[in-house]
Amino acid sequence: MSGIFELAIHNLVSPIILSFALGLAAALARSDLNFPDAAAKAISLYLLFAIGFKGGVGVASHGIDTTLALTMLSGAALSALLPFLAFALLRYLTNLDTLNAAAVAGHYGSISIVTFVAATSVLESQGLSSEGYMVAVAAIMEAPAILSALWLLSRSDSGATTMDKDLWREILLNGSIVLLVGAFLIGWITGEDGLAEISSFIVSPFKGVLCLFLLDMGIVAGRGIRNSRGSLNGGLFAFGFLMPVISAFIALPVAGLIGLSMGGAVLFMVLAASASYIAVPAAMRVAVPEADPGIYLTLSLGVTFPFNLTIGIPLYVAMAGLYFG
Amino acid sequence: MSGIFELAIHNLVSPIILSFALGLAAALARSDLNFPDAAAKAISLYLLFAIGFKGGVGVASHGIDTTLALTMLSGAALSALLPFLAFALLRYLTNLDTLNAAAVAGHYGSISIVTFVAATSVLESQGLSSEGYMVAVAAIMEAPAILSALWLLSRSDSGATTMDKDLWREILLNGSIVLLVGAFLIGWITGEDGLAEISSFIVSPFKGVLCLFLLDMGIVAGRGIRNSRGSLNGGLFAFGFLMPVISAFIALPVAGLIGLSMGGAVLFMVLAASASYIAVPAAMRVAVPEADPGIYLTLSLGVTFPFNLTIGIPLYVAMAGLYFG
Amino acid sequence: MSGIFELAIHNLVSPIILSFALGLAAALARSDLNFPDAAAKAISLYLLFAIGFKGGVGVASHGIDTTLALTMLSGAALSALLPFLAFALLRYLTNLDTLNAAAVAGHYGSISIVTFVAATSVLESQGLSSEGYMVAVAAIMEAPAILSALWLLSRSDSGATTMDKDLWREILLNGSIVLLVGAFLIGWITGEDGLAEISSFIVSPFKGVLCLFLLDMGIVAGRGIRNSRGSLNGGLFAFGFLMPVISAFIALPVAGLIGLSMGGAVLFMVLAASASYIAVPAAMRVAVPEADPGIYLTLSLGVTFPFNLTIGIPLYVAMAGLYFG
Amino acid sequence: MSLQRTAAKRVEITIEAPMQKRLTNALNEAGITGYTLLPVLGGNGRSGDWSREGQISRASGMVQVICIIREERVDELLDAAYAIVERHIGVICVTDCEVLRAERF
Amino acid sequence: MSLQRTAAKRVEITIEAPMQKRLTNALNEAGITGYTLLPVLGGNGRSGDWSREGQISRASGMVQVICIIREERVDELLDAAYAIVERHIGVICVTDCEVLRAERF
Amino acid sequence: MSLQRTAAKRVEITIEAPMQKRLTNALNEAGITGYTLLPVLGGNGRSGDWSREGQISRASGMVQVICIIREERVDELLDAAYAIVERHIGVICVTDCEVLRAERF
Ligand SMILES: Nc1ncnc2c1ncn2[C@@H]1O[C@H](COP(=O)(O)O)[C@@H](O)[C@H]1O
Ligand SMILES: Nc1ncnc2c1ncn2[C@@H]1O[C@H](COP(=O)(O)O)[C@@H](O)[C@H]1O
Ligand SMILES: Nc1ncnc2c1ncn2[C@@H]1O[C@H](COP(=O)(O)O)[C@@H](O)[C@H]1O
Ligand code: NA
Ligand code: NA
Ligand code: NA
Repeated sequence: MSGIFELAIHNLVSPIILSFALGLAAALARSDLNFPDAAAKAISLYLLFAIGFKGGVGVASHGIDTTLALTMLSGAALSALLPFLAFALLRYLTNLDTLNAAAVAGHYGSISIVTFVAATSVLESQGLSSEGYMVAVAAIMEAPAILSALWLLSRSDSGATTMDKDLWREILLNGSIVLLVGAFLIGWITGEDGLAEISSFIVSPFKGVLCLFLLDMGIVAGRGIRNSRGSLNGGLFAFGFLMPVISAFIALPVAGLIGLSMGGAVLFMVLAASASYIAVPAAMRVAVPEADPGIYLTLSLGVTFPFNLTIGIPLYVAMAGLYFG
Repeated sequence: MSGIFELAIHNLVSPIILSFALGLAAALARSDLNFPDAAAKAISLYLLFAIGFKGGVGVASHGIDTTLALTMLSGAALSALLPFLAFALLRYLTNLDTLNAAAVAGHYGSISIVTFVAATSVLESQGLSSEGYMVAVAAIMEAPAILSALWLLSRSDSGATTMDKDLWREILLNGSIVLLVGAFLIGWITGEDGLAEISSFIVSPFKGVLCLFLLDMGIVAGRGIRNSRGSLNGGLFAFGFLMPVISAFIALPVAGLIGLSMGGAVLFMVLAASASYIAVPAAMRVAVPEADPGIYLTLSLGVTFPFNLTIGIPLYVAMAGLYFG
Repeated sequence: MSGIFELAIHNLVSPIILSFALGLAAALARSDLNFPDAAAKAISLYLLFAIGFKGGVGVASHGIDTTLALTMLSGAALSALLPFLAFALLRYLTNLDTLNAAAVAGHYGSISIVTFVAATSVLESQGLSSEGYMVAVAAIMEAPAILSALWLLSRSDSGATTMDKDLWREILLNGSIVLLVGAFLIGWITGEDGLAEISSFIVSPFKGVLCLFLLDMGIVAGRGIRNSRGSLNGGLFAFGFLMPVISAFIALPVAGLIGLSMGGAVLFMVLAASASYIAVPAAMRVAVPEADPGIYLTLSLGVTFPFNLTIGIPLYVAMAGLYFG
Repeated sequence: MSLQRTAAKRVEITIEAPMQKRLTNALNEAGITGYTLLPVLGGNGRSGDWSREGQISRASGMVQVICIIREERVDELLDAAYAIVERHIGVICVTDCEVLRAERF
Repeated sequence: MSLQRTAAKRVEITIEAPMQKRLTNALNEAGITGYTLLPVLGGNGRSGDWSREGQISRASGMVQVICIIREERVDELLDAAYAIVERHIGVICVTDCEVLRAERF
Repeated sequence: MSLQRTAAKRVEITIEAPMQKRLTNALNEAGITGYTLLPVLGGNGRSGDWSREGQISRASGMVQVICIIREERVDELLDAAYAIVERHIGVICVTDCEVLRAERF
């Protein structure tokens, strides 16, 4: 067990986490430190491109193993099913109305790519390898949760929106997914040769860029927390910590059954455990404008994201260690 | 001949071209993937600085050979004369009015620095070296074509604008030229020592940055194509493919006569073959607002640019190979 | 003595200085070359993060020596006292009214982090090492000068603003200070291990990024000079050159007494000699809107900054050389 | 001689960014094809305050759609816009104005 | 049936960026909680011209605060705003307008 | 006591970015030295739609020039502006407004 704490501590004093903490602290202290939105967006494009590309190269060099299709399927299924669990848990733990509960639930089925990226960094520093196609699994897990949330909403009597064609396009062709999948394909096609050409752009400076990005995420999360004082209560906080752990706990045996490596299993757990703060909120604003972003954004970005970053990831590594060990 | 195809294929599966294709596909599929304009501009500043600097270092280390002045002169002459050829070809192939034909013609005399940059990448991967001062030649070829276009316009009866002082300044001191030439001079002055200081910024990550830039170019080109459906017809498409090949065909013997190396000749051909989509459109908006950007921008950015990137450059390498071989 | 000139020349032909000169020339020639403000801000965040982090790592590896507290104290004292000297000098050399003189004086007590960064680059290329905590000294020297300026203002009869709570927060928690100090702490905590993880982001490309930043600074300075023709007279120019030299001259023996290394002494002199163009102008806009930014910004950014960059730094190195030699 | 000015209306719609495309589509369908989009830095309203810096997500952020239109078409425009904006946060504000080149509107 | 429109005022305050927070705080204190911030690229006035590009410093740059408000509260707003803007450069401009959903203002 | 407000005009000119300098120069020459530039994200008009994202080129993109001016000088302003805008795409819109500190305009 002491391994968990050691790993957690080691994880906590990495530049990545500390950068997030710095951003958080700056925002809570109401410093005017901030990133221009164009810079934040540019960095996120870089991260998506790099992580997608490296995933594709991974597949190119290690080949597609038989578990690929299974992982994809299970990922999609988890993304679609976890919202139901989240919804039930929210109804039990909190007094959210159907509308807000469904909106929050959608976030927890979907994924956070930055948490995924941070987890790959931790795996690397642990010397654990993972399947390159986990990136593609991440991409496939973004959308199904949104459908489940909309289904939950349609059952409530509050006249929630039915899906329109535009919303479909926005969900399936949203920039993050397209870039992630596209870069994955480019990495797959060009393989190690392609990587060699651009690795001093997408590999060497990667962690440093991630630090700056997490600094910005910290600022954003801190402002969210500051602005939403009052909209989160104890029950919601409990949900924000419990739900990821439960999701990871469910994902672990699935990963084991599919036959993922230990590294792959950790990433799969992280995908299950992380909550969306990009694709799903955008869809929810359109589909359920009545739901309060102060709840779902703060919960996923201000509570679950930092939890996963600091405690969650080392915990999932430890859980996988026990399972695989 | 099979060399061309091999090179073309090899060229096509490079991360650079695939990134462009990804952007194009995303835009055509109406994904919301896009780059903040500040990021796109920052990347283009980086590319101009890097390519200019490296060109200057090239001159510093290999010295100015006697062909420099000749290449400059021939470049300027080509830039000034190609618009007349383009204008004639347009009148023959299409039903454009004088105004639009002159505006388009101006674009094809001028140059595309990104095509130039992509060509230097291809040369590098082929192990072909080239004269460092080709960057300066690129700079000198930007403006003369604009004058020719304005002259063509002044002959039409449509009351086109005469040059005013502001337009002159804008053309000659436009940011791209100033940065390219300035960085060239800095590279020249500081030489290999200067390069050593900053090469891990302007050399190592260069290709990766280029990928992201071409991704954005693909998005822009794709949107242009989508928006301009209808304004381009078969004749215009034919022009967009033919004109660069003809220009390259003319530039090749010129390069040979001047005494450029094979690599230099390829770059010279690429400059002749590429069409402007930054400096010239800006000048045309001011001087001939009646001309339709939907035609000239789409043609240069949506047709000729991708053509050069994918088929053109390998073709010009092959042509130069036959000539020099 | 010839060493100064050699160093000055060597300094002048570095890519960093030449980039600044290029920006300056472009702006003076009224080229439209410019950086998107988001890009300029992003670069400055990068520089602050990198310089802070490296400073912290320096402290982690060499330990806190006994001079740390002394340097901090002396830095704060210098920052607080130099404005009085500047004020007196301005009253003697120029005909500025109290309001503007106090505003200008505040700038010269505070510091310019970019000048500091440029000086570290020069030290590096000279093989001179310096104390890592000089970064923290830089941070501590930002604010005291503002208080002195406000005190000077409060004594004038012009109804200057008293400090309000918001202004306090803005000064002490302004983004630059928070990021610099935060990154310093992160570097300190994570030490050489942390640096190893992200050095290909914050160390290798650093100088190249600095070139682009100084290019932009050159543009900004050039525009400032162009726009403010008329508001600066001979006396002000003289002040802009004299004040930094005097400050450095005062700082040198202080550094010697404290026991700083020669490199540290140079940085201390540079801090004393440099003038703020970020934190102080912002505070002055709020506290003394009647003072003219055309004077204080142009003086600090258009006169003293280039002076320090080109002549000042080599001069201070030479002065320190004589003192320590 | 002074230029001919014609009375018109200036409609300013402040709307969430994810709804912008839907709004302009609705305007296009209603035959209203002239408008200008302005970026919005931040704001405050019944649903709290926000600022563009500090948005990780497309979900937040607003834009302004400015539409200059002949008086007799304002109701059409407002109907089309209102159908989109109805359930969403944001503000619609109509001002009298005069335009040159009236044939364009 | 056309939508109900109600007369209101649109107040547009162009103000230096470092003063923005103070202005919106003053508005909030005066009970005025609806406004929108627009970025400003540049401008020209008695204190010369400036542009966002070419600003190294938070010290310069301006923003626009747009506040749509019921007619009877305009004076309150102007008083609150004027106290902040008084010593500073910038412009305050008030326009008649009409709003939908008047209960919001 | 409420602040003194004076009637004025607010002229909003939406114009292509490459023409901005020419427009403001023309305004300066006509003695009109107060204006504010706003960025424009995108728009739609007779010449089709465009958006700032997806512009590789300075050739496209628009800005808004907002000029608050005394009523008696509006015609001067419009004449100066119209000479520049005439052959170009874009829109000019004039609104009645009131200003504080009227001596500035
Ligand atoms: N009275 C107002 N004047 C100007 N803008 C407003 C006003 N009320 C709301 N807004 C804008 O509309 C957004 C949403 O407002 P609300 O629907 O009240 O939450 C705010 O963030 C502001 O940008
Ligand atoms: N007449 C005006 N119309 C529109 N904006 C103005 C006007 N006068 C000043 N401004 C804006 O207010 C800023 C400061 O003006 P001033 O206080 O005159 O220096 C300018 O940079 C413009 O952005
Ligand atoms: N009716 C309108 N209302 C607001 N902006 C307009 C209108 N018509 C045109 N514009 C703006 O002016 C630009 C050029 O319009 P046009 O000259 O019609 O092509 C458009 O892209 C819009 O930004
Ligand atoms: Na999840
Ligand atoms: Na050409
Ligand atoms: Na100083």
